[in-house]
Amino acid sequence: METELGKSVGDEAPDGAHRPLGLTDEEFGAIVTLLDRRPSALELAMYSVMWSEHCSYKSSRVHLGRLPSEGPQVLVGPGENAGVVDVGDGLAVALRIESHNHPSAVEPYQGAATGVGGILRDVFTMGARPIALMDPLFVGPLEEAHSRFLLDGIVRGVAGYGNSVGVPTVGGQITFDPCYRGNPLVNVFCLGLLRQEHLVLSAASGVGNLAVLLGSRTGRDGIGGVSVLASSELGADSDSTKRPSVQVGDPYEEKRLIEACLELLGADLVVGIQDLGGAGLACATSETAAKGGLSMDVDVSAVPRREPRMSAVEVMTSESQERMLAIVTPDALAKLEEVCRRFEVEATVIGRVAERDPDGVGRLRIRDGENGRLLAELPAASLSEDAPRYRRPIAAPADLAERQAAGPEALPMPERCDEDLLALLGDAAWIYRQYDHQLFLNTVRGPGEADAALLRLSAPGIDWNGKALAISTDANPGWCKIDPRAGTAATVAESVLNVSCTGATPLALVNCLNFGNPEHPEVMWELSESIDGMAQACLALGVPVVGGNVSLYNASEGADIDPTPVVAVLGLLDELGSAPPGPGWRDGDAIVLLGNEASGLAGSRWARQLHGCAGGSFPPVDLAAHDRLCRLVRGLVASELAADEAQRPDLVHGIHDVGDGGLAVAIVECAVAGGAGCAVEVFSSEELFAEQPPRVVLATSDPERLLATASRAGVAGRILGQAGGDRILVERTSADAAGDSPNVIVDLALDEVRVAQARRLPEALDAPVGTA
Amino acid sequence: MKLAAEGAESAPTIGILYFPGSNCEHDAARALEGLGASTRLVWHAEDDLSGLDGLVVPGGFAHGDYLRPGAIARFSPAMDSLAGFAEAGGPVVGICNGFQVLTEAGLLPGALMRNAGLRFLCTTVECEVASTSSVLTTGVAKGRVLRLPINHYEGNFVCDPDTLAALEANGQVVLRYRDNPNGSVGDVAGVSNAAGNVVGLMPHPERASDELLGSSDGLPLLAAFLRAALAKRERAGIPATSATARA
Amino acid sequence: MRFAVAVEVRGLEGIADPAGQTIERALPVLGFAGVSGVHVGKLLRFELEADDENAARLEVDKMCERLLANPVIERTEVRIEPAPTSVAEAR
Amino acid sequence: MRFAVAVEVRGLEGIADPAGQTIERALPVLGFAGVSGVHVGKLLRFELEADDENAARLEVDKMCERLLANPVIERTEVRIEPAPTSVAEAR
Ligand SMILES: Nc1ncnc2c1ncn2[C@@H]1O[C@H](COP(=O)(O)OP(=O)(O)O)[C@@H](O)[C@H]1O
Ligand SMILES: [Mg+2]
Repeated sequence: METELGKSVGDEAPDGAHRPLGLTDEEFGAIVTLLDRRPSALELAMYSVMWSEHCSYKSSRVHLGRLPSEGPQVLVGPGENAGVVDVGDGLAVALRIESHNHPSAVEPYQGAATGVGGILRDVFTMGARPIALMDPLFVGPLEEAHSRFLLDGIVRGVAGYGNSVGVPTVGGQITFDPCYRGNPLVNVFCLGLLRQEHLVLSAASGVGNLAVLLGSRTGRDGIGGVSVLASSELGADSDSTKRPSVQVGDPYEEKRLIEACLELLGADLVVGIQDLGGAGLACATSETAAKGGLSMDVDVSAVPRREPRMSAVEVMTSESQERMLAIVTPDALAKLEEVCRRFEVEATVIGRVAERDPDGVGRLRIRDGENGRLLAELPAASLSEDAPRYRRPIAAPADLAERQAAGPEALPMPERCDEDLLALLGDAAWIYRQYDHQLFLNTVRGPGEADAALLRLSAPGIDWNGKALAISTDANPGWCKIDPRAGTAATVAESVLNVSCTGATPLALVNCLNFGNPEHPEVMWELSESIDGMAQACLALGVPVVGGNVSLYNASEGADIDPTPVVAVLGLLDELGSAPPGPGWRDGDAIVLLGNEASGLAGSRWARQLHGCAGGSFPPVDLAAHDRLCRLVRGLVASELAADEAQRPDLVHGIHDVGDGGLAVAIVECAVAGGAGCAVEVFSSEELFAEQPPRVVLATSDPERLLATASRAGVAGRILGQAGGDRILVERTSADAAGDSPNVIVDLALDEVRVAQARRLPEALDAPVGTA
Repeated sequence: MKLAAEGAESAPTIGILYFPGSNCEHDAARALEGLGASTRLVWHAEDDLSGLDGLVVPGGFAHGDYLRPGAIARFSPAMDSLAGFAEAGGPVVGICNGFQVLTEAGLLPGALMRNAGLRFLCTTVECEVASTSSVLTTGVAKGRVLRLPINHYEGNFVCDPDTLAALEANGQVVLRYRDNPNGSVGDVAGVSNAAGNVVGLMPHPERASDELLGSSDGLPLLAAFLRAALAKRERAGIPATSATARA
Repeated sequence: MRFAVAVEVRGLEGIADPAGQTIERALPVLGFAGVSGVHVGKLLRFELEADDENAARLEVDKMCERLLANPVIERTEVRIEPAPTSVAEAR
Repeated sequence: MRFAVAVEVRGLEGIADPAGQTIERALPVLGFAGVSGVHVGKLLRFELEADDENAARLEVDKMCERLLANPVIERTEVRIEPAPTSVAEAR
């Protein structure tokens, strides 16, 4: 090796070449020290993409270790492409969530589409068949044309890719807020099912094994996407300067790739496999080699290209979509090629796994031609493991005390809340009707039908075993803006509750941490606080974090977005004998509220959306009490789903969590879903719009029994009123001191709220859309 | 609703033709097997359909739907064999993308264009059985309303007015939307060929095959299809085999 | 000989063109006046190796008939030119 | 004055064109040989009322930028001709 090390490796990168690539002078210095020479142009390009924020997590890594990631059910925790969780019967679920924010800001359709493509690859690379997607979305106000243009394109993109690739999108979330105006967030969650014996990791093992590139040809698209687009702020000129970073997705190629890879993995034809995402081949070759602790020789000239005259730098850093890198034994190559031919997937040997060098280091060597010129030679692990880790300065916002003092307590609460309530209504049906949410015949509760999506635990080739999976994605930037720690804990609490409302037991959580510019100490404070809040809630509620993704530099027009940690909680239901109760209630049902009493309007949508108030002090969730609530609800619902009908208590007819929009929005949703109005009593108008702590509304025929059960479980609760009629009627029990204001605070026709809820998105979005 | 419950001696074997990009083939198989049928997945490059009593062309995005849905798929070897099977009176049903493939192949009249609303639509709609002279609807009450999921971007059925009039007159309009979701002429949700043995429909009966999924209204359609397949088998004089043989 | 071929595929007269209508409705909203009769079609471009222009045209006509358009709803218009060498190389 | 406008919208050089690639791969199997470099784009046709051709072109360029294409992945090519009266009438 000495011979090659000291000698010329490619053309030396010119002076200062690192800066436009996004590397600092210090980072460049570290590369020189690490290599003990100046890097070649290709080496520099590879370090620049691999050491980008997007790939290296250089600002967040030091904090992520605080998240609990262990549990007996965890088969693969953070660090691989997806987390993997044991769901019994020799089966496992792979899950992951990722962002595709900046590409979606620049080209909403393709940005969202390729986001879907990327998360699918993370899941099937583990050997799992992707069976569900979810898409939490965050855009600017619906009143603004550009936001509508972005949302329209994003939804079309998710639909265009997800539907066509043949994976149902079973839920998601939509948040409108001015902070996302120029920087929408597109997070995509994917869940896959596998037999545990087919679990494959990405390590390249076995000296002499071959590295085979599968899928699309490599083009010039997305070059430097991770360093140029995902690791810096979008400037005003973003759409002109960042063009080359946008890629076009091909769901048809991905579909064939999924089928081919699953067949290869099922037949044990590959020893390791890794998807090509950010940083393309540079990332996939170095990571597989590093994980295997070996060297790898890559012939860049062997990579099939879509365009003529591509340089080695372009080929190694291109982010062309729909590609995978498989490690196979030479014996298995012919069989692999046969499978790929059948699915019309291109397969090309581009490298070979080699011994570690005599100095004990596994190196990645890139040549132009099998015995051609050496263009790069670097310690494979150095691209990921030696990436810089920053303990960036952290500081609470200077105006924190001021903001906490400016709470919603002084905001004017109208005597009649009808208008406020109507203004908070909305319905995501316009979005999820554009998504296939039924494929695979698993969707027992789809979007809009329950607090979490509920799927039969089955997939093509895996027969249904009577169990079900529940998934909920949640985020509430309004809460996190006020208090990132307590707000994130409350987000986790809500998500666990959502899953519990379908009777399922939470097994694992994955997260996507969308924050602003990490070079701002306030943003690092938000991130650090949020991680601590997540850790607290996950520990208290018994849910390990098995994977995640961090998206920083989400800012536009110089302003950071509000902290937006998104969580996805997976739950398992052992016995699905019937569909679980949805939010709807029946005429004559008693309406019961479970959970601790409401605690103020800070962070509520009422305060934020109707009054622009993002201040106050956010009431932390009593996690022990919340855990009792979740367990109670889980038990109540699960017993309604018993396979043996005679064992179902028929106690819970309907169930819905109280979250975003508070009790007001929750009761309207129950009424619309059940087709029956209600008459309820609350303590005060504030209680109607308060969102904390997460609570549950249940419809039952036997409220006394329900409350007795709750009381035994240590859960507070009370009867709110009764379902029935065609109006939504809310009275308050505590009239004002003088006793002369009316007690009725809401009186609306069910039809009116139904229309108000249904028409908001279609009215805004089915009108002509322009980019203006 | 098992065939056995309806007194069938043996179960038909249904071939499910799939192309690169198809995605509902497993669902179709699952729903048909739930009714007691045997199924065999037939890759588009195969041309041997022997032993099959009925054929399903399932939903999905054959060849990515690039160019036009079904435009490339119709050239597959399996489609040549399917045409022969249909010619001989064998029961064939195309669901969603399968409907598009059958119209492109000229086995069914008309064409399917983009939804009038220019958006993909995944929702459950009500359809009325408009004719009982097709392999999908024999024995199902005319006028019966079924709740069936739709899932398409290109389900807007078009044909010229003369063709539509002829289809209506011949009882070839099999299913009609009650509240037209996509702009189809005459509210057509499904049509058959003149003989009634080839049917195409945009709704997905296999997605309405279990109350757990919200509707089981697709079962009467699938059961009718299996009865037709069984009748074909008996016409061909093939001895009854057990329902367990599954490729 | 190489030919540069352009095939325009558009809706038959009388077939609804909602994409065109949507654009037509959107334009005035964005402040563009005086636009009418918007139609959206497909344009396929490719290169074809053939003996001469006549042979090329025959081949393309066959492609249109069998593949590129659905005659129930679409019609095609074909343009054929000798391929500029530079373009052929760039691909 | 009325002008007949045709706007071709196609992918930028270097941007993947999955539809074109899929068709290109399928053609030999369908019996069409010698085809390469397939690209699929959109062709918009409409009529525009404008003072003169220059004004028409300016207007169409603005439309392309704001509505008809996303310059991040697409480029446009515009052709403008005086509208034949017959066509205008036929619409
Ligand atoms: N972007 C989206 N994609 C798919 N489904 C969505 C999306 N946004 C919302 N939904 C679905 O719409 C329903 C209502 O959403 P939301 O109001 O956020 O739920 P919640 O009741 O938890 O407040 C949920 O079932 C959710 O999964
Ligand atoms: Mg929720």
